[in-house]
Amino acid sequence: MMKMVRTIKYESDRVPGFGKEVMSVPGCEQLKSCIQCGTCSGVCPLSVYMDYSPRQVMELTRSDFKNEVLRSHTIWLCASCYACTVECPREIRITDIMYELKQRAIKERVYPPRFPIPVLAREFTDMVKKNGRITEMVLVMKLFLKTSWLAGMKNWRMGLDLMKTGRLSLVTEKIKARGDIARMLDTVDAKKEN
Amino acid sequence: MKYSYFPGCSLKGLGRAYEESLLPVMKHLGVELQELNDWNCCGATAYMAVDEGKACVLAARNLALAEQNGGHQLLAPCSACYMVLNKTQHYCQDYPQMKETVDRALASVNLKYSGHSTVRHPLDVLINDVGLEAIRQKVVRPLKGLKIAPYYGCQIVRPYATFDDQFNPVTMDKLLQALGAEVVRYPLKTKCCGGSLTGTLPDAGIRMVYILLNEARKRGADCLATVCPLCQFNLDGYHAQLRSQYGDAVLIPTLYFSQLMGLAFGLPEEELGLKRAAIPFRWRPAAPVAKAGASVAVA
Amino acid sequence: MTDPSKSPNGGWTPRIVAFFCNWCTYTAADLAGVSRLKYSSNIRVIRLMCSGRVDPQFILDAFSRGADGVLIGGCHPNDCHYVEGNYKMLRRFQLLKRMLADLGIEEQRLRLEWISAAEGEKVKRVVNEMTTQIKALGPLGMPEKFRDWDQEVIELAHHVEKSGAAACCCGSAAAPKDSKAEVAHV
Amino acid sequence: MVNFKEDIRIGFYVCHCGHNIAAMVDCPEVAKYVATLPNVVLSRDYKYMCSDPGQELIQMDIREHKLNRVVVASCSPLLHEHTFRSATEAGGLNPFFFHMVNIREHNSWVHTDRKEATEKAKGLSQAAVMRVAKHKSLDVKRVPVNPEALVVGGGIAGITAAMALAKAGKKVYLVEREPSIGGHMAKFDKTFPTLDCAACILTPKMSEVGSHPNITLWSYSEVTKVDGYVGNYTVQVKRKARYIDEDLCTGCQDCITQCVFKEPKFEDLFNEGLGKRKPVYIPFPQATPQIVLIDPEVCLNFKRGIKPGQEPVVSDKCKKTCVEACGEKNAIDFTQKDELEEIKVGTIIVATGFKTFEAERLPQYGYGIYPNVYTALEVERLVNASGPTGGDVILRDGKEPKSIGIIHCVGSRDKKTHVWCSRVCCMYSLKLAHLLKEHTGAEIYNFYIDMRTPGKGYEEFYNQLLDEGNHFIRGRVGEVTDWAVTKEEEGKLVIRVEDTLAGVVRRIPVDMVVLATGLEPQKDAQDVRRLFNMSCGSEGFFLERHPKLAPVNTFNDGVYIAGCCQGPRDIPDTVAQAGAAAAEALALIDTGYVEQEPNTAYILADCCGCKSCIPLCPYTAITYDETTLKAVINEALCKGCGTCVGSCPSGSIVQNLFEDDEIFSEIEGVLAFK
Amino acid sequence: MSKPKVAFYWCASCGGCEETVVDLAEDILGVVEKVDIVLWPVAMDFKYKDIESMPDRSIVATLLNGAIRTSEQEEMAVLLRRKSQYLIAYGACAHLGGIPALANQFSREQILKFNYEDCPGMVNERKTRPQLHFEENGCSPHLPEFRNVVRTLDQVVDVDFYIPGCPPTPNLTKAAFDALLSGKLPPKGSVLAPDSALCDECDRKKTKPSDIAFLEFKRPHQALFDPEKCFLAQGVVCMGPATRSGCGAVCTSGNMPCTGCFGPTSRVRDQGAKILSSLCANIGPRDEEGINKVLEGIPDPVGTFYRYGLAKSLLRRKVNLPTSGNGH
Repeated sequence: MMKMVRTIKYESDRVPGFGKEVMSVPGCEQLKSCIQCGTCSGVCPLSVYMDYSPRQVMELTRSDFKNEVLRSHTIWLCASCYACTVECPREIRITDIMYELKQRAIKERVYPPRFPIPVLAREFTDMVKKNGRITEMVLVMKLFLKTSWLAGMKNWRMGLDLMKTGRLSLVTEKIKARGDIARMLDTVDAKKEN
Repeated sequence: MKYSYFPGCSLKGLGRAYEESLLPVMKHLGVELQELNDWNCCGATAYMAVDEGKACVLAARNLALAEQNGGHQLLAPCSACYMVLNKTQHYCQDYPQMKETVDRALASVNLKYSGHSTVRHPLDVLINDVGLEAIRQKVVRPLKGLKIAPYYGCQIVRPYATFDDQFNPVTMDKLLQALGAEVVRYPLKTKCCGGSLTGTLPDAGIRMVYILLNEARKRGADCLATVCPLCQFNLDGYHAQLRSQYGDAVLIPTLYFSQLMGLAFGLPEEELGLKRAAIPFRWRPAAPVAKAGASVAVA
Repeated sequence: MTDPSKSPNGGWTPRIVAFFCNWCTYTAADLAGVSRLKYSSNIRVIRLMCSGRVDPQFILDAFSRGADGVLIGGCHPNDCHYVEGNYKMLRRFQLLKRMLADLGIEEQRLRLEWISAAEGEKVKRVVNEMTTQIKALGPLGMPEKFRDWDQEVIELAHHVEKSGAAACCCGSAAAPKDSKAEVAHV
Repeated sequence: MVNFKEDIRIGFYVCHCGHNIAAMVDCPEVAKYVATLPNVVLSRDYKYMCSDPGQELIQMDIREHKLNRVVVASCSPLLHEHTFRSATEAGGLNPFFFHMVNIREHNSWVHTDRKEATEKAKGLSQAAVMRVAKHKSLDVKRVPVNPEALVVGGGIAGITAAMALAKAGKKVYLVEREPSIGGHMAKFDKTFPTLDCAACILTPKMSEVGSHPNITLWSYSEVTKVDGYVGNYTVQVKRKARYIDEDLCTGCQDCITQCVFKEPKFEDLFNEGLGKRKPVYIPFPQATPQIVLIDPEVCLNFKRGIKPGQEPVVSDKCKKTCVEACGEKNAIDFTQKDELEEIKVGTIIVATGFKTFEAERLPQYGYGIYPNVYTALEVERLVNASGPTGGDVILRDGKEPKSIGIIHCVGSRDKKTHVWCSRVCCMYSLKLAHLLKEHTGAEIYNFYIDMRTPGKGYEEFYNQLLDEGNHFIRGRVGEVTDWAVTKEEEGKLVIRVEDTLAGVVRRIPVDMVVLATGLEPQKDAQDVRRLFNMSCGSEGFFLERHPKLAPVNTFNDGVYIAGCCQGPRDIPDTVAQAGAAAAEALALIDTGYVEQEPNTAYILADCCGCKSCIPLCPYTAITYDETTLKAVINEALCKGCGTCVGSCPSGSIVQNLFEDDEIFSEIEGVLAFK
Repeated sequence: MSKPKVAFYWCASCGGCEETVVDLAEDILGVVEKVDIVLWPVAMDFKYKDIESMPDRSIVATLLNGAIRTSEQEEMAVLLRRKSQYLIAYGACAHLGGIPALANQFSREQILKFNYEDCPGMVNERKTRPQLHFEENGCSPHLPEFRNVVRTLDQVVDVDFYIPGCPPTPNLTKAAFDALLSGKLPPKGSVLAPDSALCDECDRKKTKPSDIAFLEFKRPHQALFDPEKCFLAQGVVCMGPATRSGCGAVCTSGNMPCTGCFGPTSRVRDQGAKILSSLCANIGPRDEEGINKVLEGIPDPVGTFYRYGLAKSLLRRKVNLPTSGNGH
């Protein structure tokens, strides 16, 4: 059966001001000058899997289609390789715009439950705030615990490799000035609330 | 030559072979690395995704510590750290509001970042400060006959590095050639390795790993040389998944350039973390050739 | 006449006198106009044929008459329409800015820029930058300073007048009518 | 000296310039304010001061109100100062009793706050009113114009301009750097959209130039020095050694046939390096002049390893079969040296053309890495019947392509290379697509950002290409590589691109890639600009005096520009512009004289003779008079920069139009009002 | 008929100008014969009230030397202005501010602090400063106030003529007297000296090359000078080209460069700016580094170019000093 989805866009689908808001963020200003040439998609190694191409995400953002953009896979697929950013003929920092969109999606919690990327990001930040550093194996374990046990199990072979090569360490790395890290990060939060 | 050294979390974890090989190689070249006291996570890609401001603040603490140390040159071997530290410098320069956020956060812990420090990658230091000639002189076991695909990955040259070309970097090519190795033409040298996607969206990540390895093999490479702990992990660690997804494990080893340097310099093998790789690297250079006037370190 | 140091929209705003050479910088400012670039309105351009014509007296005179900043625009090195008038200005500028610093005028108040006829953008950037910098420095206010310095003499003139003597002649410092202060001495 | 007791009566006019000024400046308010200033007897605002009624208004007021000074606040003096000076003069005053205020380019167009802009206009106007009171009566000097002209550059622009002047009976020097005229056009196969054979339409013009009695054609020559001023330029031209006596060579080319090199083996630059030539050669069959030349870098008769810039040294190693072949004509002269010639001309047309973007700068497109990636200019030679392959499209690896990708905008519309659109690439890409299809029958993909076909018959040509079955993919190519993901990609060049119209990313394997490289300024454009005292735009093309109203004029009077040295354009536009430049030059020549701005300097009797000013004058106009022991300025040599005036330690030099007191008044004026 | 009354007065001055009057030598007798000197503090005793009691404009000419720094000097200037038909600024200090005006680079507080506290050799443990009023033994004397700014005479009162120089030369003084006595006076405000610059009467002019390009500047103590050759040609800053002539080139004949005491010509508004412009324009190097290297030879441009003229310069004073107020 064909699933019928409305694809035409009405004005009511737009969230006016969204594009302007994104373009006012440091690093995202150049989006204004996009000429939709598609170079970003052309060089993006992950465009293989994307629902919207990076170019489309740029235009949808500029045209205030907030929901479409924040719900797209594209922003999560971006691996931050910066190929688009350095090749864009308008010097649009596409990777940084992707970051901005990811941040907004996380803030508004518009991503599938147990979706690993935001979970990883959150675990990562929590660990940094707590310890000042990252212990990769602990982070990976937590990620699997919070997303999918099964996926974790599938990687048993790799775990074995790591153990054999002495890279599997579950001793948490911590810095001395942990209080400093927390204080600095809180300062940033306090500023935002003002 | 003296630098502040910022290992980053990976070099203490999955990428410890990088540190294990880099330190003796740098020492052998007379480069003094002083590890930054009580450094913290650079902020990295994951943090950037959540909060750019905080990521910059985290990075800036390390930059401030480096300045406090009096060392204005900060060596960051991990590509992600290198990029984030550089990005923070750029953002603080370009965006007053970011500088203000950073200054305020640092002030809360009595630190100050003036913006004078520079972030350097080991490749940059090796090529521009140490020089290829000095490196060539240290080579006692040339990597003759070894075909290497030089793989730079993304964040070392993009978007901030100025020491090499963004599309066609050549510093590692030259370095490997200086070691006596044969460098194969590898057009994927700056393609993404999949980054953290190998863990989070394996289908997407593994495909990229497969293309990279497969193409290196097609071009006759004996191994890949890399500059980044995450790249090394991705290219080395997923042979099981590769086999299940593509029916082809592509068992081609991936080494840090520093490990290859150590081999060529004749440093003791056990110091180079060669055993840390999942796909073993079995090739060894011929026995050392005594050079007039050069002392030979025999493993 | 309105107070020249007040902007028409209230509050102090810098006044920048600019000496632009006819061939490069003045033309660049024309180009900025034709391109409809927008920049702050604090600048008043005086056209000269060459930056080599900029007599340091003009700069001092502008400051003394109330300019908060002086901008000199000439052709890029080697591009002077008159071969090397711009170098002559550069040499004067090097000593003049040092002398002005000795006289308490901040370096940012005097600026020399090479702006070619094609660099309308640069006119915009330099004017805006300079306006921001001078805003941060605050007014130089030489006319007010002269008035302030001469307050002593004005008071004296006032005092002498008040003491019943015949009207005295007064020099360059004319007494403002509202001067009420009085000093008793001698 | 001006008589300060004279009753000064200033008329002030502020122009609305339609809405251009009036929208941002309250013109009546400015007029009202200026009316209150000393010496102002009349103050008006008017819609268009530069219009006839506006100018008549000034003339009428001068007579009726006995004005003796006029100030107009309107646009830039560089645009209309002359207009209003003439109006002032027509009203019976000396034209220099006029001063102009720029409240459009420097005010209404660049500011956003109407109140601030109005106040600024008042301040600038006050300055002008105070300044004009100090103005003096001055005389304009007339200088005759040398009727001979110089055209620099022998491409289609230079050829057209030189012919136009020559046909009008003027003597023209045409100087071309290369051994033959013809420029880029001579390399083209066909021209769009009519597909005329480029050689067929250009060659007759070239020979016409070569044989016209009014044209002195100096090929293989470069202008090295330009002195003087409008109407009277002295130009030094370096005539590079060809090692052939131009007067004796008949163009028989026997020397080429008889050269000791039996086969051509040196890079043939005319064919973009795709073909080979001998050390003695003629650039291409239709070259004008039909004179061979010898390349001392490779000719056996010269010593090897001579550094660039050094004089070639004859080695006498060669058998000199060429000399033998030349026989009694005796045209070959290995001892020839570069020669400098000096000519005097009144006007100069600069038509030095362009350079194509270096495709190596974008390694992601693989030029120089993959042999089957070509630039468009290479393809022009490749499809040309007299090109290196005789018109067969044979790739560098010897194959014939079955599929071809043409990438547009290479080095154009890109902030990292050139931001501008090169204007001709879309059309020449269509032309090459057509020619390649015609020659090979291959599948042809055009990758474009926007298809730009504004021109007579251009859009129709695009339609024709669509009908021919060419593929058009809207998307800028990300990369060209040789690594394969699928089987059909093996051994091919793979183009990765988003088809932005379909919204999908594609990998397209092709045999040949053509890069539509953009146009950029010549490498030495900055040197040429300095030579002729012109300006360059930020992108490096020569700057026209006004983009609309003076597109072929430069800021240096008497020097005009034509063709792609001013910006990318196609052949029809180039030819039209060259005609315009020639017309401007003709107008100047036929006027017979130029008027000189009387802004020269003179020295007062109070000069102490300190000689400080003497070394400052770049034109050596100032000398020391040994009898009076004072400095004197030769007015004829003075160009009016005023550097000596600004430097005279005792204030004893005066510059007309820019007297100290005039400028001090202006400073006082601009600061008297916010 | 009584002889015309003439007064001499001194303000902030070294006394050198008074000396010049004496330097008129036998000519002074001629002057004294023709005029009645009613006031001359350096030579004769007098009281303020003597002058105050004179009718207004009863003095034909007052030659006032010295700059104006104290309230007393100001009052005397005002008083003498009222009593005189012609007030003549006599000498560089009255004309341009002179050496005392170099103090315009410092605040009143800096000057008082240095002189009464920090100056080497100063013993003043209680850091006493001069007071305007004080009581002692039942008396309450008043002292003149030390002003913030050093002024030229014409910055305080209207001046009719200027006789330039530090000090003015006897022949200029005599010429001025002759003009006064004969009534052949130039327009008001004139400087009673020629209006061309010093080179006009300097013998060294002929040795100046016309293609000077300074590669270094030397200060007078750094070299032995050729007694014939133009100082500028020897790389020494000579203010001659920017300084009014009339002195007879006494300094340059004495093998010292001109320091500019006669002030600028009538066509120049700021002597320092003009000499700066001229010297700098003729510097050899074109790059910033090279230019600055040459300029190292002029370590103190203000003291060099405004040795006499700071008060009369366009800026008059270091601009960021504390401004008004009598306190501090």
